Amino acid sequence: MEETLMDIDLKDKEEYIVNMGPQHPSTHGVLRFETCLQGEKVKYIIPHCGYIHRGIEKMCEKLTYPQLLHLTDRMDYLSAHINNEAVSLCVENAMGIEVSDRVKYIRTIFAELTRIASHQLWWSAFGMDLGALTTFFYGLRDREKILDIFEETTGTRLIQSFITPGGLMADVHPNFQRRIKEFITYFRKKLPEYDQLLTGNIIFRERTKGIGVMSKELAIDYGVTGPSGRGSGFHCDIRKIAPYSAYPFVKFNEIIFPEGDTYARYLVRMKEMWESLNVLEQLVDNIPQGQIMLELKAIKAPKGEYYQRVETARGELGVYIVSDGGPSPARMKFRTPNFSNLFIINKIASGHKIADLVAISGSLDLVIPDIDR
Amino acid sequence: MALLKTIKEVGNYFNEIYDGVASLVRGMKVTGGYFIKRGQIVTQKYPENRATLKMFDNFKGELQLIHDENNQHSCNVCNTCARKCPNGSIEVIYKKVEGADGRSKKILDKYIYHLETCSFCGLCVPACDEHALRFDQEFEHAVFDKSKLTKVLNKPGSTCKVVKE
Amino acid sequence: MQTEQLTSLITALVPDQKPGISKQYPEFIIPADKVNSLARELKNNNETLMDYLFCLTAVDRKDGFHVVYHMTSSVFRHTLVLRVVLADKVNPSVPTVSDVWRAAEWYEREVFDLFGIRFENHPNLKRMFLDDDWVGYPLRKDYKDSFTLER
Amino acid sequence: MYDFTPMIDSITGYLNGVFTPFWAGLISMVMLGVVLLTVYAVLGLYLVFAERKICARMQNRLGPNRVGPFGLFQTIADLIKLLLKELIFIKNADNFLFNIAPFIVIIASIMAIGSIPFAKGLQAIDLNIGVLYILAISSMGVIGILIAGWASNSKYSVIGAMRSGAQVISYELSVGLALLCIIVYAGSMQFSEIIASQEDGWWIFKGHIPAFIAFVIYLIAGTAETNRGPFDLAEAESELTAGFHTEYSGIKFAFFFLAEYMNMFVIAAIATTLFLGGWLPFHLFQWAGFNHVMDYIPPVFWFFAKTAFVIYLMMWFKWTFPRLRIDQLLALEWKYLLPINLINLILISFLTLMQWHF
Repeated sequence: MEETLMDIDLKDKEEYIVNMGPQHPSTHGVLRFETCLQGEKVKYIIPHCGYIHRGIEKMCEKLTYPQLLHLTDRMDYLSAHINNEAVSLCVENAMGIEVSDRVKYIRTIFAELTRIASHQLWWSAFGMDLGALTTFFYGLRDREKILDIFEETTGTRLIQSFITPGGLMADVHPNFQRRIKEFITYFRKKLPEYDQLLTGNIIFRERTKGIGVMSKELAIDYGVTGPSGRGSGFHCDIRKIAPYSAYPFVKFNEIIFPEGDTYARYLVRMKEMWESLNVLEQLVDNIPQGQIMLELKAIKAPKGEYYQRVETARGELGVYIVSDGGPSPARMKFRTPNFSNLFIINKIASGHKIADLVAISGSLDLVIPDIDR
Repeated sequence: MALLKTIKEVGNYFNEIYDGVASLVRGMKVTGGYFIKRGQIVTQKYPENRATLKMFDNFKGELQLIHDENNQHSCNVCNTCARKCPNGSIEVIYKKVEGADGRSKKILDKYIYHLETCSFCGLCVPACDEHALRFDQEFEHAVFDKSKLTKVLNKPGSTCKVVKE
Repeated sequence: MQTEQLTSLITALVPDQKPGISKQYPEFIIPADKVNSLARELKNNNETLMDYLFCLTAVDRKDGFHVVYHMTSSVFRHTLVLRVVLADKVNPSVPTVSDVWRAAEWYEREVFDLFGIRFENHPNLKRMFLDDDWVGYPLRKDYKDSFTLER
Repeated sequence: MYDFTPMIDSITGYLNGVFTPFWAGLISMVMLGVVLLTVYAVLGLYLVFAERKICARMQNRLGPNRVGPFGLFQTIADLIKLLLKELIFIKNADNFLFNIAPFIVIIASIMAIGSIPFAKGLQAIDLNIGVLYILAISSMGVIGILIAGWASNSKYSVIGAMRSGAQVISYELSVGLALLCIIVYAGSMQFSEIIASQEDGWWIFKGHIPAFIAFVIYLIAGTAETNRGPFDLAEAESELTAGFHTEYSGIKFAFFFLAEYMNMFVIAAIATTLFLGGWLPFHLFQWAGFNHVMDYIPPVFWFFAKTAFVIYLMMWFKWTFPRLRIDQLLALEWKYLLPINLINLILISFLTLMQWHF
């Protein structure tokens, strides 16, 4: 294809290649950008992944459905709850069971909390990518509140393995609702501070506006989803397209910005935090009573193939289960959002400066274990 | 007209500068505010606050075989926890002894827990019908020797509360 | 577009299609050599506009490798699954669709890496996660690793 | 009241009485060197400590608190650690240049300290072209940075060094022009005379708005010249890992680190001397009582308090703002600072000609 630079043999060319990664502060993990520079300008980028490939899909073939859940936590570790939910929904669909409304509400609350926590961490790291070091501490400070809510109920902070096929591992802690309400009021006060510190800042706006423009067509063609895709005007919110769990019961807006630049992707995430707070507010007081865990004899998906799409904090997560009817899947495929989001980077960052490459890769919000699986 | 345009452009130039400086000052107000305000520090002095540091009740520390005051646990060697474990972190080693009625029965010899492979998924605890397991509050897992992470959970000399027939 | 219309459309394009396995989405099993032309038609047809390929993967089944294409339209929101069965397990190959959807370029690389299915005319078919000198294709059922998972 | 001139004079007088002029000069030079180096090291270390504490407070943290009370000895412990660390020699690097670069950087900043007036008479050398000397010496540091980047045989280092070169050369202009404003007001380049001209009021107050603009521009350009704050493109850890000093380890890295902080001190000290009245106490109009109380506070304290204020401002910038991109950095200089500065200079010349300043 005419635009692909991947097949150029680089060895016999005098190119100024800089390896960003596998250990580099801006790649947030073990990812390598083979970056060809011309002065400060980036000519092209070849992403190399696989440094943290663990073969999760292969491992899943040997584990039962409840067991393999703990592996999904470790893909996109910032959306652990949502990954769990995806697998659980897929298995439940396969078995033809439906969980109680209480479970649905709690799952959605957890998912939205996860989304906020993920966006907070992204905001922190994005600020740091751009050189505003203080954002990192403010973001993590507020994320701590969410992690405390998680820890109180699930016992762990980052990778919870809390949502399982058939329901939840345990009921929520009595303090759960009170703490979430406290968090909502707390975070509503802190979010404008985020805007004052970074969003409005002239240096920040200059650094992000018009940088890394991704058109809607490009986003669809490359399969860029989540906030990155919505920043290009691509309506790809699975919560709206194919509502699951408690999303049919709540009112929320899909955040769309048509500009497609780094600033738009930034704004989508900032607005999504507000929107998630609204969703939480609608749900938290209305958790119905119900069964926490369905009494299932055995968790076995009947023979067949099942696909479940959910919206994680980074985009569309697809879980594809091929079952032979046994307790473990014959083939498990995770269509992870970061995998698709990564490869757009050569397209949108070529021709910009090195500093812009950092900003763009930060705005795509990549989580490397999710790419490699 | 041209003059007007020039004036407008010059005005824009200074407006831009003003906006930029104002946005910078807004940001500095946030950080400066935290610098001045008292009681904003969120970090803790960790080893000093060990005495007051309390984990949440549900906290998943290390796996623990519950022993009561008589040094009795309730593991009946059904091996469910070991089968549920996705990582093979639990090994239940039993020995056969002659019961009072002359029938041989299994009793727990060693309950081995590999902390180094445990992923804290929490499948083992609800799996136990005898409620013999729980997660304790221990969070200081670090050791200098990897072999220390393999733990024997039943205390020496402990006996089983319920004896499987 | 409804399932019936899709069925008739695909039947018109590929007469030897077979209905698929999954009940969740409309699914068609098509011969390998028709994949590229059918994909192009589905993407460019104004009634289907399947512009968003959200999943491309392979499955190792008894009757051969299945290459599964999940696609949807960002305009009409209808979803379609195409399936290609490659009976040749030793040297499986299928035409690429990466010239239709750019996203496929990396999905296909991943499938090549883990299943060893060759995608003809792919611009850059290389190992993606594993080393270039890795022997074998891990996601195949007959893959023997030097160590097995402890269970 | 707190005049150090007699003390210095008596020491030189004593030395001249005991030794021949050659030896007297040599001994006084050695004494000066020892004093300056000690001041340099202590100041540098405690600036690092101050920065860590200040940024910690801004970020809701405690900052260093382990070594000594409030972590006061933390940076000393760090220095000992850096002294004991291995010096890594790099294959295919230009070893001579690689080794000499940190010395160039640190010597430049030590030399700059020499002409800073800490109090009346407490100044190593009071050149009649003091401002020019400082400008010349402080821009020497960039040569060290360029050499370090070039000799490291690392791609990150080269990019960092080139950025630093472009940056310092551009911002030197604004620093010079901003200082020129005050030189025009004061009519002298000698630090002692500039301070003497502020006896009746600091230039930032009596120089009207142009002096304030010059001060702000000087602060921005000065921050840029020290490769700090939002202008730390030469180091830019999210882009270039550590920029020009990526390959340095141990004490050579410590030299770069110390020099950065001391450059910040030098910039702040010059700002203090030229704009904020140097070691002069704070006086308010005709309030004789108040002014008298202020006079009792020693000038060294005044000097360091004002310098600390400017340094605090620079740290505040660094921990609030995102980093600029290289083209924006240059655009800021050439499109905003330089034109404003030039207009400002004309204004000031006019004000001075008309004798409109107080």
